[in-house]
Amino acid sequence: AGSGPGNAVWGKATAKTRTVVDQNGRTVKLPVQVKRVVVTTIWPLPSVFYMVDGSTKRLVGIPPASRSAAGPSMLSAMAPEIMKAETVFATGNDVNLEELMKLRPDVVLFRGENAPEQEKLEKTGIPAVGFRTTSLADGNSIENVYTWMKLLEQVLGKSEKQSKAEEFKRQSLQALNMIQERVKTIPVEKRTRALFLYKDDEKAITVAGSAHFSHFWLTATGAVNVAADIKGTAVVNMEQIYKWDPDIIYITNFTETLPEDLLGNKVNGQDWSRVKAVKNHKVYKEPLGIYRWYPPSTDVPLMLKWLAQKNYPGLFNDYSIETEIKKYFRQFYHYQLRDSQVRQILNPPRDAAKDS
Amino acid sequence: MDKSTMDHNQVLKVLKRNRIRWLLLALLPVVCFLMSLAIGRYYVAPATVVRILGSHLLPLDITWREFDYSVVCQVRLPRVLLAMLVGAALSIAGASFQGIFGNPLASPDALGVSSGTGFGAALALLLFDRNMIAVQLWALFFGMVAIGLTFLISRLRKGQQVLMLILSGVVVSSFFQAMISLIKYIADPESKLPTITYWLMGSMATASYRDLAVVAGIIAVGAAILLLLRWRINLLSLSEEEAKSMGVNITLLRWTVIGAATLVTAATVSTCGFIGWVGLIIPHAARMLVGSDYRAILPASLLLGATYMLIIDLIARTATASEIPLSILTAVAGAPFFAYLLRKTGGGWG
Amino acid sequence: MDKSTMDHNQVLKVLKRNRIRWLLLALLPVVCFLMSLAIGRYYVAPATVVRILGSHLLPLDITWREFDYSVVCQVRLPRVLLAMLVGAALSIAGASFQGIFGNPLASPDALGVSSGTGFGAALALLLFDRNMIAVQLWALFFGMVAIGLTFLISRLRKGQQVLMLILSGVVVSSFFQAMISLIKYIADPESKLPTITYWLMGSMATASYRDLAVVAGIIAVGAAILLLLRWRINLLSLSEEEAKSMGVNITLLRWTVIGAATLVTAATVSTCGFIGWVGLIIPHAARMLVGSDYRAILPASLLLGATYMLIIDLIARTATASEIPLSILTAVAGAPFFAYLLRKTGGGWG
Amino acid sequence: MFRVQNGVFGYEREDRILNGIDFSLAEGKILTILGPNGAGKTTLLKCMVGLLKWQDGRSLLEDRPVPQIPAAEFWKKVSYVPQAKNFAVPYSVREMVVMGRAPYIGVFSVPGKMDYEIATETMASLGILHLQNKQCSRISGGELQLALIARALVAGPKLVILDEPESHLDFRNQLLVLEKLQWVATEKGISCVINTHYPENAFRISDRTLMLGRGKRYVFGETREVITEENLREFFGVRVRILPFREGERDFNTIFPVELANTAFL
Amino acid sequence: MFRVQNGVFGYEREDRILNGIDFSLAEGKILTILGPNGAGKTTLLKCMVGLLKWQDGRSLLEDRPVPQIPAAEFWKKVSYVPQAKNFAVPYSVREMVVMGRAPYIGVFSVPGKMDYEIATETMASLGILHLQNKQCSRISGGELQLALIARALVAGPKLVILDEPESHLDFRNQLLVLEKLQWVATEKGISCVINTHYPENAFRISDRTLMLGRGKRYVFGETREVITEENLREFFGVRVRILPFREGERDFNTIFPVELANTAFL
Ligand SMILES: Nc1ncnc2c1ncn2[C@@H]1O[C@H](COP(=O)(O)OP(=O)(O)OP(=O)(O)O)[C@@H](O)[C@H]1O
Ligand SMILES: Nc1ncnc2c1ncn2[C@@H]1O[C@H](COP(=O)(O)OP(=O)(O)OP(=O)(O)O)[C@@H](O)[C@H]1O
Ligand SMILES: [Mg+2]
Ligand SMILES: [Mg+2]
Repeated sequence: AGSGPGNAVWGKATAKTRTVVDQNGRTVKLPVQVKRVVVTTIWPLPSVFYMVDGSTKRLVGIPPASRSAAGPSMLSAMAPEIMKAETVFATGNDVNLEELMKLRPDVVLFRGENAPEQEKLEKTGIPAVGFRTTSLADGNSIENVYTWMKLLEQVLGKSEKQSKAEEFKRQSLQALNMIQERVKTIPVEKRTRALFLYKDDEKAITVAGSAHFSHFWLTATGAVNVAADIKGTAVVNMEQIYKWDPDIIYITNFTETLPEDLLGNKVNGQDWSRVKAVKNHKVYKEPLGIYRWYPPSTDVPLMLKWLAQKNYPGLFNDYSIETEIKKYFRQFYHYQLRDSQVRQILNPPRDAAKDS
Repeated sequence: MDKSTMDHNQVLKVLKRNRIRWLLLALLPVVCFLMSLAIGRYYVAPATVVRILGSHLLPLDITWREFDYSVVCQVRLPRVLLAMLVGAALSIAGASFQGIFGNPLASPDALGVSSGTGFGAALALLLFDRNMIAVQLWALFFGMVAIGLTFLISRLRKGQQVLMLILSGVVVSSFFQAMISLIKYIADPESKLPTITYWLMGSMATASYRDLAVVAGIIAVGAAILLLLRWRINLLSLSEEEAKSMGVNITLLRWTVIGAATLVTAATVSTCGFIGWVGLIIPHAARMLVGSDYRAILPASLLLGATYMLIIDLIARTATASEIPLSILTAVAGAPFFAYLLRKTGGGWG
Repeated sequence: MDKSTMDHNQVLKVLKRNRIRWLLLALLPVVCFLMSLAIGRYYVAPATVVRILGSHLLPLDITWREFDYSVVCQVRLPRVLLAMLVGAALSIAGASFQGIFGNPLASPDALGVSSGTGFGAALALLLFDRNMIAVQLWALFFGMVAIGLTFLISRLRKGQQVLMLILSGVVVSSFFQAMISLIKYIADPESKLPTITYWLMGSMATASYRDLAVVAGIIAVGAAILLLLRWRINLLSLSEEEAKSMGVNITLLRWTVIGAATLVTAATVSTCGFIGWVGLIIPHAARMLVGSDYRAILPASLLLGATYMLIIDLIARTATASEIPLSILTAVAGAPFFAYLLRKTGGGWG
Repeated sequence: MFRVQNGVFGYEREDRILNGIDFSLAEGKILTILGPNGAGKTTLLKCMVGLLKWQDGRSLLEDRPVPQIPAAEFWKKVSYVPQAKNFAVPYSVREMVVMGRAPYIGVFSVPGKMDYEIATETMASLGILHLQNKQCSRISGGELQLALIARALVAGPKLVILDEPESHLDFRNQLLVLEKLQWVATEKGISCVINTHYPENAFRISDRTLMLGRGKRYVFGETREVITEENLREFFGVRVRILPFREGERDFNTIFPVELANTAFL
Repeated sequence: MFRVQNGVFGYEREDRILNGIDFSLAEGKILTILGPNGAGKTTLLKCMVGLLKWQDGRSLLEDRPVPQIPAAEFWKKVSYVPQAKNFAVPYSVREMVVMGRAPYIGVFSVPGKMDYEIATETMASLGILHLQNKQCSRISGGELQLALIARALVAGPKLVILDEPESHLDFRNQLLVLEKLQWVATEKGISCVINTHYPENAFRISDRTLMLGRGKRYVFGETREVITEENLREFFGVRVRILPFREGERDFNTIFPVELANTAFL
């Protein structure tokens, strides 16, 4: 019998432990040294892990969807080892316990809302820390990423000095305040009316309404979410789009649709040509940085600045988003982006939503 | 003497009541159709709707806004037509299946057609991007493969033909359902999976004239065949020997009905995914309304199904800002009506 | 004289063949059970498995690693036991439903039990967090509500009882299915929806001793009642009048069977979601193996169902590194076997 | 031991088929019910045993009103053989016959060795033992009729009620069944009620006869007094000849329908 | 017009029920098939019309082998009435009877006015017109039998084949059916084949009789020559008396089974 995790002969495991409280309010005992971490079902977490730890070497297992998201993003460029992390133990929302145990993790990070998974992990005796998603901060991405970072820092045993969470929060709030300051004088009827197109294909137009990340993004940057009546994401019909008639449309990275599809009216059965945003050529694709920018990611301040510029080009012409991106990546990820990489971030390809 | 005159009067009364019933049944879809065109999330004044529709026949001045025209003609009209077609198709297919199997649990999926078609669509969605024509063709193709498999399995052994068919159908149907699960399992959960899931769930939201063009022909042919065979289906409720001794080629007849019903089912599933309840329940409702003669059940199912689907889809697209999935509405809206019929007639199977 | 001795020899031969068949049927699950404990993605030497199991009976030296113990005792054992229980339960419930309805399409969901139970679970998952006991209780409760509704609707009118029951079941079942769709529709797609979807899909992966404790008792009671009634179920295949004239209280008997089968179905669905195919197909397989007497069909379904589910779950957790959803495996693994049986016996319904 | 008092029944309220039926049957006696098609013979049998509910009046078994007797007890004493049907039931003849033992077998129990022995005996006495392993769906109409009679007898009833027991039977089997019924009645004291279309058979074995006509009329009495050329003509609309003859030591009556009496009858 | 040559059939290969059956039937003649239960009467009828396939030998209709005649044509000329069953079919008697017109109605067509008129006429001539709106599941056994016969006649066949047409019928209806058959045969030149358990009926109407026994034996010939006390005793194992008598101008034979002949028969 070796001495690795789980290898100890029964009853002889004497290693010292420490505790953290996870986002489900559970107190979890962890080994003092955490060397092998597995993320099971929470897709953005590996990129946050990179932010916190400066590398993903300690990540021995991640969900397949996290890996396919990493491919076209900057994460794979900054941390090539992420592409080698084990993914076979998980599919969708399911985990093969024995396969997970073969990875001998010191700690498992799972999606807190997934109660059956929690039960399952507890059986194995591996410490499992729950991270909550939308139920955590009401779509406030700043708060969301901040609490994730705080908890991850505890799990990884980071000291106060090594912590980046506070600096992240400070910069995010700074960006937010700057934007709020400038837009607050705009009367409601003059505000840009925006629509987040979550997905779009021939079968369904899916928009993101309130109680989803879109709402935070749009209100934070002074725009009006035309789909605020809708909770979460939902499919709507063309009639409803006509009724909203938005000034600007954002397309997320969860769909392969690009602005030119709408501008060129290329989707069968959907006539976009009469919609104001299309007429004015104001249709944009979400950038893709360390992770997709629509859900909470550690790129939050960048997303805010980018959105503000698109919503009110005249109000926010005092900074260049390209420069901001380079600066931010240097500061937080210690990575020097090439110009071509910046272009790639701002113009993600169609396949970014595809399996890599 | 006394008895026979009473009978005569009675017959007349029944005939009259029947005529009114059929008139109502036939008017319902027409009224609902017109109503549907005038209702939607985007308000177009009914008068404008009439003018827009009329402009195709008469040279009218264009007094409506840009959106008005595309809402009525591009968004609503194809969708409403598709809903009617699909409702009619699934109901008549269901009624035919119940007839030839003599089983109240038989539905358009009885022989694996829907799941085969669904599998084809899911596979095409996985393999190709954004090519809906390919999806429809693959879906139709695998619908046919499924029925072919059922046929082959049911022929593995001579015996009780109907039973062999039902059991083969169950197997083929579950097999393709498993295959669908497999595709969902290997599809990328962020991009492909939601599309496949949504597609299979059943929706008319993106109905276009192209969709209509593909299915209308197929459904018309299939439904026409079934309607023409309406009396022959009655003969299948006799014992096999009796039917044979009336010169009926049972096997041929049964497979003609199955073929037509399959065509019709596959066409609808390939256009708008699985739509449950309609094909199983509307035929029962029709039976309770018009009796157990398939000469009446088939047209009644057709009319009732078209109306039902129309109403459901109307609710789906207007009740809230977002589309309500059809699967939520189908049963909820129809269950009380069905329970009422059940109470009034007791099921109507003999 | 000649004829009767031949008969006698024949009878002996049949009896002998029968005994071997039953022995095989009974040994199968036992063998598969032991095998299942020793196989998994995480390698534990068979000798170690035996020692770990033995340590509960004898005071053995602890020579195995921490993970070995939790793999065998915490991960595999409850899961394997649950799989057997669930397979047995669904199969015997399915066989009973087929018996009392005399319909080869009847399945444990015939009366809306599964969808009611599923709805309860989905609702509980939506309302409460992380309280799996509540989920199970709500699921069971709504399973009972569903059967109660079916009962009430079927009583709306006197008539052909079986038909009324089947139709009521169809309605209640679709109603709760629609309600499940509704819950999925309003569930938060990022946090709740995946959990609900995953839960309903059916899996044994979360099996724990607590789950076992809840369901084992319920299933044992239900299955015992069904087994005891095995001969009475035969009587239900006679016409209603004939059965009555044998002193059978048809209504009571039917509802006892339905009650027991409901209990058993609801218990399994409340623990591991919808698991299709088993309850519909295994009874047919049993029928083809042992004939149409329910005295044989019920125990055969039980044994066959337990074995089948065990093997399926074994494949699900070992074939690839990730769990394969049960819904993918059930049909794929069983279909060829079923087709083979169909070919050999022709269905076996009379 | 069995009697019907003022029995009234109709499938539809307005249209009564049976009206004021009154008769009684002593232990070990045989009652034959005669009547044209659609007169209500089958209906009468079903009302007698409670499968249909009398709208007025009642049946009494051993002086107790039938509805008050618990089903399990009642069906131990009374067996009912419906008109033979086409059988979809996939059971062997033996299993079918043993089902007749149901009233004696506990709800949670299965037929035991004794039940099978009784079944075997009964099948042997009706000469259908060689069919015991055949499927009910694969025997001839007559064979099925015999199996049903065996099923009725295995419960050891006090009263057997049979709907057209000789239909589909050949000469030999008809005789066999009639003789068996007579033996059952005289030797075992079991009362029998049978429906039949053959007055000859009534003559042969029955003590009492109830002749049912369309339009709610009926006569009940000694067989010899009920079955007359007169009555047959009136109830059936057929001119018949009753020809008595002697064979060996026994007297027989053969009844021969000659021709339709008056075509305006219907 | 119809003949069977060397017909051989058994449900299981080894165990033949019919062996070397040979007979023929002329236009407008009636053939009766007699025999004990399980002898194979029903089987013979089914083989004749091709519902079961002869293992050897063949049937000829108007000198053409039956399998070579297209089904649609064959069933216009031949009608088959199976042994009466319990009907689950929820159709009215009128609809049931009109189904008999199926061979004349195009596959994509429904019965027209003429078809209903023929059905009405036929029902009237069998005296069941008053039942036309009743559900088949709600009429008595005898009424159903008449409806089935009506269904067979509406197709205007050249040959009608009936399995026990008089079972479940009362005196009057038996006479009616037999007379109708005789009328159909003599007036319309339609040949008839009937299975029956009543040799009396054979005497009354049939020209030829085929008596089928267990163990592959059979006799075929003039009715008068086949139905003898001797043959009945041998084939049925029952001692019968044939009593001739005269009534008005007509001669009748009544047949009376006296007792079982030898119990070792089975
Ligand atoms: N379930 C039913 N519902 C309505 N009417 C019925 C039902 N069953 C029978 N009848 C009618 O009641 C009358 C009596 O039927 P019943 O079966 O008792 O006649 P029966 O005397 O037994 O005739 P048979 O000698 O032909 O068997 C018939 O006219 C028949 O049409
Ligand atoms: N489908 C079948 N499979 C196997 N054997 C059968 C089948 N049908 C009938 N038999 C057997 O064949 C024999 C002849 O049956 P058939 O029905 O022809 O007799 P039948 O002369 O019509 O008798 P009945 O007078 O009782 O109607 C019987 O012994 C019967 O058990
Ligand atoms: Mg009767
Ligand atoms: Mg026969």
